[in-house]
Amino acid sequence: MTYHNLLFVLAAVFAVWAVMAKKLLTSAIMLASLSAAVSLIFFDFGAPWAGVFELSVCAGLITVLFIGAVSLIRAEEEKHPENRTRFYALPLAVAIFAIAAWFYLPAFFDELATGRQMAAGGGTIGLALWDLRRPDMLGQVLMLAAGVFVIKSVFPRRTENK
Amino acid sequence: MNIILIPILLPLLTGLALLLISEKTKYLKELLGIGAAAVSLLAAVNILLVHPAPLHHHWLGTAISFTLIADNLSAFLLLAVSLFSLAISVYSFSMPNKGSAKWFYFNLLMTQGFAAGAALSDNMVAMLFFWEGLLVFLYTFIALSQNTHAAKRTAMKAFLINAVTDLCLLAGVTITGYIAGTMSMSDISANKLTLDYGWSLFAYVLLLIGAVSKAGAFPFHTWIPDAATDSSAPFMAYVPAAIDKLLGIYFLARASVYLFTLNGTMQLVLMSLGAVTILVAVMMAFVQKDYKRLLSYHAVSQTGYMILGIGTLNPVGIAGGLFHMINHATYKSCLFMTAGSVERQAGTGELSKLGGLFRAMPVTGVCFLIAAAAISGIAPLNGFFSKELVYKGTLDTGYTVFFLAAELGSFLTLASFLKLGHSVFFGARPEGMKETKEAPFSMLLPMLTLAGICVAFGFGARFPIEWFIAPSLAGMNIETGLLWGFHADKLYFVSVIVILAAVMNHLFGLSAGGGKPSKSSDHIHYAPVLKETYALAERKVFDLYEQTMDRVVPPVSLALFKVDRFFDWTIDALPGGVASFFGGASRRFHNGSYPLYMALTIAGAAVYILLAGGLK
Amino acid sequence: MDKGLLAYLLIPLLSAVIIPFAAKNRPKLADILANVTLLAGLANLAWLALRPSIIRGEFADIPGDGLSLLLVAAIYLVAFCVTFFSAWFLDEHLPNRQAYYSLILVSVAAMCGVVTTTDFFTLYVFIEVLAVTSFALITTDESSGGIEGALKYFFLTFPASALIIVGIAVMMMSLGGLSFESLRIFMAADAPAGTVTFAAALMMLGFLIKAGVAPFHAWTPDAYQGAYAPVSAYLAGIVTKISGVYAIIKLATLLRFFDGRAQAVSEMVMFLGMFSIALGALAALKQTNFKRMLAFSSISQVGYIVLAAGLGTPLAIMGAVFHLLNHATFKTVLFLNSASVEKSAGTTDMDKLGGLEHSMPWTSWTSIVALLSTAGVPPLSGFWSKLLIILALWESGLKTYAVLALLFSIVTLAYFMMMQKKVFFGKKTAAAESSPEVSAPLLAPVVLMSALIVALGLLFPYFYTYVKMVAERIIL
Amino acid sequence: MDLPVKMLILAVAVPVLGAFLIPIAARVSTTARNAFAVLLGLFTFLAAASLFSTVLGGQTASWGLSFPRGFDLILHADLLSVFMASVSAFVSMIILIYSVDYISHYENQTEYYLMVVLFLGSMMGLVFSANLMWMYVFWEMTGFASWRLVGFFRSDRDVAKANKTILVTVFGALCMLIGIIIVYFDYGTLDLRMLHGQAISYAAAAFILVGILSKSATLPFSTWLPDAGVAPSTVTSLLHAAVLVKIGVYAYARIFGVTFAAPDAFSNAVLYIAGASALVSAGAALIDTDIKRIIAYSTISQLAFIFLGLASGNKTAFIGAILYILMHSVAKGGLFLCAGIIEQNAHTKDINKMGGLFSSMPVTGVAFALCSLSVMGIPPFGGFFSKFLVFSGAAQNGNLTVLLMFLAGAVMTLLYLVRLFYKIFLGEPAGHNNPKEGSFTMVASVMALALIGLALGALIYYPSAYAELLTNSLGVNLQ
Amino acid sequence: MSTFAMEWYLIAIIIFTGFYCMLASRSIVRQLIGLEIVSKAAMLSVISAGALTDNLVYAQALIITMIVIEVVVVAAGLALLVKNFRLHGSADIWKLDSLKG
Repeated sequence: MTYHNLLFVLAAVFAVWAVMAKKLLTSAIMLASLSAAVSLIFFDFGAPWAGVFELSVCAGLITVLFIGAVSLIRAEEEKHPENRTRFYALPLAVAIFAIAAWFYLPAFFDELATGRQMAAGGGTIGLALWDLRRPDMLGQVLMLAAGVFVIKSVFPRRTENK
Repeated sequence: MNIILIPILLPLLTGLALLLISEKTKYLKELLGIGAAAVSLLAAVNILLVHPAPLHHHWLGTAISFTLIADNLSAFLLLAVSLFSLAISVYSFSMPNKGSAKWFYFNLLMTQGFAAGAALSDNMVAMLFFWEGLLVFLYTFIALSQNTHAAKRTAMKAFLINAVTDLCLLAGVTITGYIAGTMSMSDISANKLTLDYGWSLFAYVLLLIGAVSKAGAFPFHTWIPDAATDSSAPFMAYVPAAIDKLLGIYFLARASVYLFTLNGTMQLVLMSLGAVTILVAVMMAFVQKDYKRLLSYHAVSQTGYMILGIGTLNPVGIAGGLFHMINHATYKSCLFMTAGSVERQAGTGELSKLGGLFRAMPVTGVCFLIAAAAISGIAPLNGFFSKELVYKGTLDTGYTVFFLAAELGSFLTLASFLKLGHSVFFGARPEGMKETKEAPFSMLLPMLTLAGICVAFGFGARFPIEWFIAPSLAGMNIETGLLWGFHADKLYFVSVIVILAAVMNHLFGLSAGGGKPSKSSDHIHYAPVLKETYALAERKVFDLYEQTMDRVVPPVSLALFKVDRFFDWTIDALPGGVASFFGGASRRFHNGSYPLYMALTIAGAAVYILLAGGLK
Repeated sequence: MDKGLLAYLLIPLLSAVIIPFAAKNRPKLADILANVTLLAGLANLAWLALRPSIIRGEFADIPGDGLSLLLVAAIYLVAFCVTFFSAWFLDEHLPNRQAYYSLILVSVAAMCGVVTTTDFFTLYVFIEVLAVTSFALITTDESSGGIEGALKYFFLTFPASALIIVGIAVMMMSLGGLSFESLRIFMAADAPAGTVTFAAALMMLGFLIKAGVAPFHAWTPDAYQGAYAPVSAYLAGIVTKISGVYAIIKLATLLRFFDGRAQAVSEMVMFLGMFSIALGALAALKQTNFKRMLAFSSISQVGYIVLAAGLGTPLAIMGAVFHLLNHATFKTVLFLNSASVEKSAGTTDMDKLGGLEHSMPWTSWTSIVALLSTAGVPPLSGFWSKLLIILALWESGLKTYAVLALLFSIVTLAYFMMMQKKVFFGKKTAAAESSPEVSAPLLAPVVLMSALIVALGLLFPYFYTYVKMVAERIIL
Repeated sequence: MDLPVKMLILAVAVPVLGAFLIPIAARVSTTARNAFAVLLGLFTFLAAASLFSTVLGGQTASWGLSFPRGFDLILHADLLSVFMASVSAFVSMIILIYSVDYISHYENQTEYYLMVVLFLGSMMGLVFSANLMWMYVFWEMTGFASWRLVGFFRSDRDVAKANKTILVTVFGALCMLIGIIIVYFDYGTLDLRMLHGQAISYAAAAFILVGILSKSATLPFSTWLPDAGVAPSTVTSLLHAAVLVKIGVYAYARIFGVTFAAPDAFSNAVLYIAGASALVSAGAALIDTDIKRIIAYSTISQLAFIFLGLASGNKTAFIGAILYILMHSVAKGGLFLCAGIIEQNAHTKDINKMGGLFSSMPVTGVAFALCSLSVMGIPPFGGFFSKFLVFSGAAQNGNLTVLLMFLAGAVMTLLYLVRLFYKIFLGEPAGHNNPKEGSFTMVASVMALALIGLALGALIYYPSAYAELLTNSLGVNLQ
Repeated sequence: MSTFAMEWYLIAIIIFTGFYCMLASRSIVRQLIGLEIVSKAAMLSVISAGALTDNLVYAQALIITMIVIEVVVVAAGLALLVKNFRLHGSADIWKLDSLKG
């Protein structure tokens, strides 16, 4: 079990914790921890740009959004807490899945790995984004515009009603 | 234009022309009708004498042509048809109870034209065309003769019975035409069919049904007595008494003699049919209390003799059958005419209300006496000779039982006419009929003519046989000498016995019935067993038509209707139900539950990956 | 990415960004801007299409594979119909009017991106954009149904994104690239294709979920029923078709289903297609809500396209593309009709409607044209596309599928007849008396689309030539 | 393009396209619309009839429009199609004339005229199509028009029946499409002229037969026809008598009579199906009490006779069937139109509530009687000859069971028609106030049909010679 | 077993956890968290595949785009959540069953 794999296990543990946490706030924080673990994995893979983005955006921005939303609904959530039996079953389910999958998933993934096509590698992230994935940049722009309009649409400025 | 067309086209065209004439014109319609009938009769005589060339015309496609041939049999038949048409036309001139004069003459002329066509057609399809065409006019004739619902109902009954049997005839014709390879009767007679195998037997039986039904034999006769009550005397004198008998027996003879070679079994069938018809109808006739109704049962009964005669399959019997056909038409028309006269003059046809009219209506009375004697087979009138031939033919076959049945029929015929004659023309005249006068001349003339023919064909029985019947049966090598004149024979003896028995019976009946002639049949009517049987017959239990309509048609059609509903269910309710089931199941499934949907999606995805992802 | 078509993507985006600023205080300006933008695009397309050679039926100089152009035209057409309809339909005081048009324009841009892209990841990106705009569009009128539909749409289609990403990861690994071309070349070669097929199967699964193919259809009726009325038409008519069905067709052609390289996937897709046809049709039979019934109908029709795509022969692809186009026309008409009914009668509950043809003849007749086309009644366009699909199935020996697909047309007809009986075709009722025909501008797009249905049917040889050209180019 | 080809195209195009101009004419005035519709009918009839000169001269006229994959639209006028087109167009024209008065009492008249003319046009297209696919296309178009027309009165029940009508017939049509597809893949073409004389597989024949049976309302798909009697009488007349149910018969004649050599076992199966249909529907006609349903059942029963003629496999029967189509169209059209007059004036369709109507509506009564006689097959009406030839052919086929079934069917035909006539026109009046005779054009239309039935009997040589020429020159596999 | 297989095995477990969360949870927030978990796992698969084929730069380019998408998606989801909460006063997705049939 290498450090590398340990990070993956950590991520899995955070994921399970995020699901099982009693309070939504804990869940949100565990999700942030998961993001942090993922960004550590990125760094470990030698993908610093992805790691930085992950850390700042996912562990940061998204967590803030989550906490904001959670605080909005917390009162109601505490009034009607969820039946948690299903979540207590999660470790058991994960264990069963893990054991069942152990027998053929790794073998299957090995088979996948043997069919790989090595790439040339190299280049910088900027060039990769700009030269190879230029349409994606357009997509990002569209996505951001869409995000703005979604928020505008869902939370319209009400003047007449007031 | 071929003269052969005149007896067909002239009445038809005149009939159609009549429809255009206003109902208000006096005598024009009648005169037109009589004129057309007279010209047709002349043409018929001409045809009989010269035998004009056959007429061929393209008709139903190229395979079936319209062919008219005047051979001996058909020319003879045509003559008879034309004669009776003329007689009835003249008779009806002043007959009031015939419905609208325009429609009466229209029906009469159309019937005449179609009957003439049926007689002359050589092609079976053409014959069928004319034959079935008569149906329409049969219906209108009855339906328009009286303005009552009963008339309509009887018209429907007559129409349906004849239409159904005509359909049988149609099927028979198609099969005959198919197995013979031709529709031409003259071609088939050159190479007659046998009853060896199923199809030809089937075909003959179908033809037989068509023919005997037209002739009005048992069990297809039941509309005739009804029509006697619900329609006019001229109609009865014309259609059931004359035209239908002529055509029916004509075609029976055609089929049995010219188209098919019959075998012993079929002989037995025909003779049995004849004997049963004779007895059943005459038993009914005997107890009737209405002038026309009594006559109508006799019209049925006499058919039995003809069928019996033809059923013997020997030349004597067949000749007798044909002779009886023409004789019967003569005297039965005459009798119905007397009935019409009496009805017109006395105002009723009920026997119990009539009596002693001979003095008031001597000519009618004489005609009645002659015709009644003829029908009863009293020598030397025509009925006697034809019946003798039938008897002789029957005896020749060796089936004495049919002979006895026929003689019994003769006995009852005479007995019933004694009753009828006594009731109407003799005895005491009722109070209301003191003023009754003789019928007008236009009615007497045809009666007298027909009575005259009865006498003439009696004394001169050789002439009709020599002129008409023997040539018609030319192929059969009849020893014509046997066919006419008086021969010393035990049959005379038998007939005398029958006459005596009938007179005795009448006298006994009179005394039993309290001296009232109209009740002179009561001792038989109310005899044990017979009483119940008659009661049943009164309730129409033996009426094939009524029984079928009441007992067979409703359940069968209801069953078929249920089948129809079943199929309706299979194409309507069943698919609807199945669709509803699935639709309802789907509605219950799509219950809006998010976890269900999520589980479905994830489970579906898992199954998909396992099956399609190569994840072995 | 096809640069010739980039303008169709960028101009709506630009317009979408401008609208909130320009129309800040003049809500009507948003209508005008959106419509003008789309109309300009349509005019440009018309100008392209009206060249003599195109009119003669020679499509040699059509750029790219021809499919992108065709679908761009369809996108613009449907979007224009919807915006034009919306301009008169929207409530005067709808607070998010500007955002509504911006979202539509963004989604038009995203759809143009989807149909013009040549790379799986880019495809994914645009599909996500499309999904995000759809969530917001559904809730435009802030009704409870809209929110519910949007949330179900959001969460039930999300697994698709993850699966597509995993598929992309596997494909990147086993193919060394993510462009369509590389997959096409790989599949045409004779190399063992196991891992690539796995990747494609995952992506295909994602697209199947996005397309609402049974058993992943559960979100479809809820989203369409809950959605704001014109948005239903937009979603059913084009959005989900582009985000899911188009991708399925594209993937099917790239995987060369017709030569059996990816048989397990092909068979699975065909089975799911058939399953959708059956499930959608049967479920629609007992619906009482007009829009929900149309949603199930949409599932059923998507089934036809997916069935054909799963078969993947050139003829089947022609049928699928043609049916996709037809589906866009007739489903738009029907959903816009339902919107008209909703506006006029105030409800889409069919049990409360009846005899509307007396007061709304245009709506009634256009719905008849559209439903007949859906049910495949000749000579309307739906008939020809279904016929091509069934011929393709039969040609490949899949006679059971062909017969079943054909016979489910009768179920289609049955539920539409039920709808006609309940909504339009009948005696004048109180509901009909109180619901007058909607105004002419609301009818115009519906009538235009109906005319197109008839025209596509009657000009079948012309479109056949085009679609054949498309099939040849994208398969070979 | 020479004249016959032009007429051929016009015979199809004018009604199909003209139908859609009727709403525009309706904007001008009601009279203009009615006149326009009648003119369309008249023109169609004349155009179709003008082709007689071509086909009788041994020529055919063809016109094609290329469609991909061999689905070319081919219009082809030969003896059979011209005959069928003329008969349908003629009866439709009469119906349009009759409609001018009849329909003027109701709403939705414009749609009515549109649909009737569209129906007529589709029928023209159907009979002139020499390509199975286009036959199917026009087939469905007629189904659509009939759907609107059956639901004309718009009550829930009407619309339910209309839906039943279209669903049953479209189901059949889809089955037929499967059959067509089988043929397409067997021979690579759907051009009937090229398929002439080929053998057809059982599967294809069976599937096509399902379509035919459903359209011509034969067991087990028969009951939509009586249910469709909720439509206006003109429509039932148009649908039932003249055109719609004849589509199936025509398709049978076209596909199995003059194109493919149908297998014997297949023809035998058709005979039994038709026999059962004749009996079952005749039985139902004796039970039902709704005048239009009875006539509809009668139609089902009579169609079975046409199938008997077509499937018997010999020329006599085939000629008979062709004549039967003609005679039945005229007579049954007349019956339905009479029923329309009665229904409209007596305000009921229940025959138990009629009775004794003859005195107040004599002309209708006479026309009804004459048409009934023609249907029964009583001479001198044309129906006699067709029935005779059909029976004759059945006898040649040598199948006694079938012959007996049809004999029973013919007997029941007599029974239910006589019952119907008796109950309506004679019988005891049952609580009605002697309804008036119909308007002049309506009565004239029915009388015209009745007299045409009579004239066809008198001039039987011409139609029968035509049918024989048709059979001899086109028939396949007929003895 | 290679590292790669191990990585992907764990990724599968994380995905399983995420889906389990979406299946079991009533709260829309947890739904979103499950969704986030799944997409994290998907990102890990991309980077792992990139690393395996020596294509990390390309993979990073994809991941950056994916992160942008993720943010917007989560923002949209939360917006819907808030709107739903304002409308119904609850964040329970299981209660949303008014659209059915």
